[in-house]
Amino acid sequence: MKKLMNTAGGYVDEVLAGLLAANPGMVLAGESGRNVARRAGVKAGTVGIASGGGSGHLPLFVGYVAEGLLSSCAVGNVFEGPNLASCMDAITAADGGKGVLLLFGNYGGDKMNFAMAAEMLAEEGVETRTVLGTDDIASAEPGDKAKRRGVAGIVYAYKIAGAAADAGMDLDEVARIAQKAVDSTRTIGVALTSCQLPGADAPTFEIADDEIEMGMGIHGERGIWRGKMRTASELVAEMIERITAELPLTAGQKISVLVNGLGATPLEELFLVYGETKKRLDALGVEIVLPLVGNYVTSMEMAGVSLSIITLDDELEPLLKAPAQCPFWKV
Amino acid sequence: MKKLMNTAGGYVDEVLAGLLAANPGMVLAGESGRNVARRAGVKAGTVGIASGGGSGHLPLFVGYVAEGLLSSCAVGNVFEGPNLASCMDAITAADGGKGVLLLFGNYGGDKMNFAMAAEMLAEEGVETRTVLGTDDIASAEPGDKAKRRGVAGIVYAYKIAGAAADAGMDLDEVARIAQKAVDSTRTIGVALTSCQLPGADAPTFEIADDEIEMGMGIHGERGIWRGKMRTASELVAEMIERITAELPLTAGQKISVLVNGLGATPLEELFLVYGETKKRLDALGVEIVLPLVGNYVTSMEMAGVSLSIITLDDELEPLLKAPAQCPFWKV
Amino acid sequence: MGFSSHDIGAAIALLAVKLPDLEQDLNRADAKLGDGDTGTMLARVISALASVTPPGNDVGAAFSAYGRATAMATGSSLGTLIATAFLTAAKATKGRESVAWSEISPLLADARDAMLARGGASLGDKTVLDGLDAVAAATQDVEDPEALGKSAATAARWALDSFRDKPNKIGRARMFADGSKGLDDPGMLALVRVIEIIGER
Amino acid sequence: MGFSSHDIGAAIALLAVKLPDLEQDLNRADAKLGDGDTGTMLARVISALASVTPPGNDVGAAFSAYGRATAMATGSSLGTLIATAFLTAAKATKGRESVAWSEISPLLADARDAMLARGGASLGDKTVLDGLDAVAAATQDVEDPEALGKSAATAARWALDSFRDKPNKIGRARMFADGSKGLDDPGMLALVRVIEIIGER
Ligand SMILES: Nc1ncnc2c1ncn2[C@@H]1O[C@H](COP(=O)(O)OP(=O)(O)O)[C@@H](O)[C@H]1O
Ligand SMILES: Nc1ncnc2c1ncn2[C@@H]1O[C@H](COP(=O)(O)OP(=O)(O)O)[C@@H](O)[C@H]1O
Ligand SMILES: [Mg+2]
Ligand SMILES: [Mg+2]
Ligand SMILES: [Mg+2]
Ligand SMILES: [Mg+2]
Repeated sequence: MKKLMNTAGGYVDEVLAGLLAANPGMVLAGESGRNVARRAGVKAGTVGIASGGGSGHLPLFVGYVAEGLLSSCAVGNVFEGPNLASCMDAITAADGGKGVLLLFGNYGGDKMNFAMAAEMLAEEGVETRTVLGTDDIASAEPGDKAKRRGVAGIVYAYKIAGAAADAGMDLDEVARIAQKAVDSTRTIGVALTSCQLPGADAPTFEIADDEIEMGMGIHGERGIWRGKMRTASELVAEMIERITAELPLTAGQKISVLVNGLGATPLEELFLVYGETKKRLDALGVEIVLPLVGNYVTSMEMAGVSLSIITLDDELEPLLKAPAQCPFWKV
Repeated sequence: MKKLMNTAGGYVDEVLAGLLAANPGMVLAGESGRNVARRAGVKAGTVGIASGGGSGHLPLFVGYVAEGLLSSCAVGNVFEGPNLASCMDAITAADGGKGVLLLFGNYGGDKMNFAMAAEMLAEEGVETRTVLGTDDIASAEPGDKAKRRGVAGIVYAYKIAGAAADAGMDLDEVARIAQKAVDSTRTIGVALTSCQLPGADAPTFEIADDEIEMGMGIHGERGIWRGKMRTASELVAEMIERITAELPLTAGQKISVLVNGLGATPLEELFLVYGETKKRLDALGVEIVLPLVGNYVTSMEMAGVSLSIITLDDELEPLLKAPAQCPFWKV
Repeated sequence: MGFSSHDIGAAIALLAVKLPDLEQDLNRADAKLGDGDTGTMLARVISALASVTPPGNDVGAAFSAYGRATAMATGSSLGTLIATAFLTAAKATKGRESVAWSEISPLLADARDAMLARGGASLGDKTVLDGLDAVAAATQDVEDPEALGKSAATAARWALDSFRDKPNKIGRARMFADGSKGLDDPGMLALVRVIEIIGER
Repeated sequence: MGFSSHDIGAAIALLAVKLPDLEQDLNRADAKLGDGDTGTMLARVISALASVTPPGNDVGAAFSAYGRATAMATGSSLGTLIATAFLTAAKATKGRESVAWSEISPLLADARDAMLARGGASLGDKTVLDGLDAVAAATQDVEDPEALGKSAATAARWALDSFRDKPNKIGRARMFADGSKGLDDPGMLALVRVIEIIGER
């Protein structure tokens, strides 16, 4: 696979430099060189939200540092958790004295580094709560949510928690709402092609020209089944069936839906998939609020799509609809 | 190549249905089923802007039907010009009595169909002017601009002409400004991989795993040279050199730059390319206004990047910066 | 002796059966010079034409219906030119139930001129119109349908061969005129195939 | 008889030379179970360690410097655990210029416990820590460095072999526990290779 890059070693820092150069609302904060914060800082008297994660998923994670979304974000190497220093920088940058919600995906390295950083900063009086993205239904049984991976659905938690924080809610309340957003969200993805780490000499996995993998993770972690390519209609039917098996949707229920491209999928196909999705959701009688179609959480050059659904109530809906000003998602 | 689709015959209409379902600001207008207009219609007393083109380039063309940009857009089959009926619908939908600017890429089928439509509607008193996108410097010599293809740079003309129209300027003025925007813009692209028409049994062109093609068109039309992959730094150097050879940039000149993904290129790589681009432009002493990095004009699943530069003066700059509310580009 | 709207319908039905086999060949020819869609576009146009039922026996009305169907099916360069050709022929044959075989040549010449005007090409630019020009010339005053088919096929093939090493001067292939030397123009190639298929009857 | 901070530096220098050869192998093992980056990550960590100059002769200070360098180089699961191990060893060896070979076993056991606490895994989950546990047991009371290397290598290899057909219960591979049977855990595999390389001296 060809990559527009210079050296594998410089990849992440060069990407970050370009991102910052193009987006004046974001700045590096701290000493690690791997934490991005809002230029405007944390609004006085509000809870901060720090996230973080490996590189290779843009706009996730760092792209969502913006008003109404994240306060700061620690940036790891490609598909690796953010290091300790960057997590400390992220928490520090998000701390406006009202505490910091740590909101990131359920992966080992990420958890360890944020936990260490939070422990160290607790000694300095910084209060934190942690909420993990665990929306990938393909990654463990419903009874085993603590094992589930966090994937595209985390952007709903960002948006909703971000609005709660900006509205001045306190740390426990922001954490409760973030957890509620996570608990209301389910995602499943289907991969069509692989991706490759900068510097690696082969793709992360092999997949035949006519094969797809249902349930694959955003780093190429194994999914539920691998088989022949199917029509968009068949794929959407299966994905919605799997999601609604554990997130029952009754007529009148308000939901939002995210049709997310994994990186290399043409926007045409994402809209086609959205059309199929909407047809099936309409048949269930649910009401779709603020549908999202585009590349929100990617795996570099992986082709494929994920479908996320979040159920909304009177508490979550206004928070989802609250304004946000991110270069990749404006509400 | 695997595509998330159902049947080749239904591809364009299903994509369009999904796009419309996700974007309530856009509606079908006319009888052709292939013209999209702003739901709000043409603002009274203003010039309309109609565009059109083949499918497979989203967000171009139809994605830019929005306040501050296009009034309407005729939608052709994949990589084919829009048909006569859709061109007539587009012009009709954009006509608020003050005339319509036809602003589209310099391709044979597109030109013929818009010309026929304009001739037929002229009989009904609809006044039109035509401005063609011709920004691709790889497609003909500088002296032969009438032969040049229109590629990513057309979005600058959309934005600038759209602002002029919304500001109430008359048809001749909007056309003059659109032409000035086109004349001030240059683009060159480099393709890393091919794309494939829905239903075709092979990619549009073959390209080796370690090869790239400089100057390739957005339908896979041949470029300037084909050779081994190079570093992002080398590629950007060549692209800027070729652009500045005919768009001289002196210190203090205000410009905007678009680093455009061709469809399958990760956002990471686009930001990395932007970083390289900015370094080189900073060295020239120019001032970058409103840089754009993302997928603005694509070729389905083609991987690669194009670089567009527009020089700005006191007339164009405020028009570029004027507000616009498109799902894919908010200013 | 001549052709009726029924004959046109039969020729189209035949093309609808045979053209899908050529689709990928024509795409490949266009991929070398343009955007690789000539075959897919033509197959779609022909299948749209095959589902047209011309109103009554008026040859002109049939051509007009085919022209409109073509214009609905595509906005590509070649497709739009084909629509132009149909609509031009429609005017010349309006109200007639039969058209003499010998009229084909002037009809083609008319269509050629209308297409030159619409597309802005010149003869010699290495397009489908150079093929058509050769066919119009070769079929002049030929009254026997079989001989007509043969002359048309020979002329179209001759044009293809004799233009192969010239540069394309218009259409997508214009961009690298010299690079187009040695390659078949997809429009000319399509014309050869279409004439061959119709002639097979 | 024991090792100094100079010995640690020499082992790291050796790894820095040898590990790049293993990078893609380790990636491939991780690609089957996780995200395919174990080798790339380790190679980066080792190359970062190789450019560390430990301050003075304090073994504890050296471990501390290596721990910080590892933590700077990565935030991956395995990398973070390695950093934890270095920092744990740093505490136990602070202020000492030489550490007896026989202390390696308790140092490893300490590191193992710190990593279990940090990562939330249990012994038996089929991770690098099961390998380490076996190595700590096999090296107990061994005082000869050569014998130490041999026992460590044998134990790490034994752990890899005996866990191969068990399911992974933590880390990315947990997701499809049964699917992981028959596959080498990349962390355990890395441990085997690292011990083999160091033992070669
Ligand atoms: N302006 C023109 N005048 C005459 N023939 C043309 C013109 N443009 C294209 N053609 C013909 O059409 C063919 C290409 O057809 P097609 O691939 O369907 O069009 P497109 O370039 O729109 O993809 C060319 O090979 C050429 O013969
Ligand atoms: N929580 C954990 N406790 C112990 N070892 C772990 C844990 N998570 C991962 N590992 C070890 O790390 C290895 C994976 O390392 P690596 O690929 O670098 O991490 P990542 O999963 O972050 O990509 C696994 O094979 C396993 O041996
Ligand atoms: Mg990893
Ligand atoms: Mg075409
Ligand atoms: Mg073509
Ligand atoms: Mg890994």
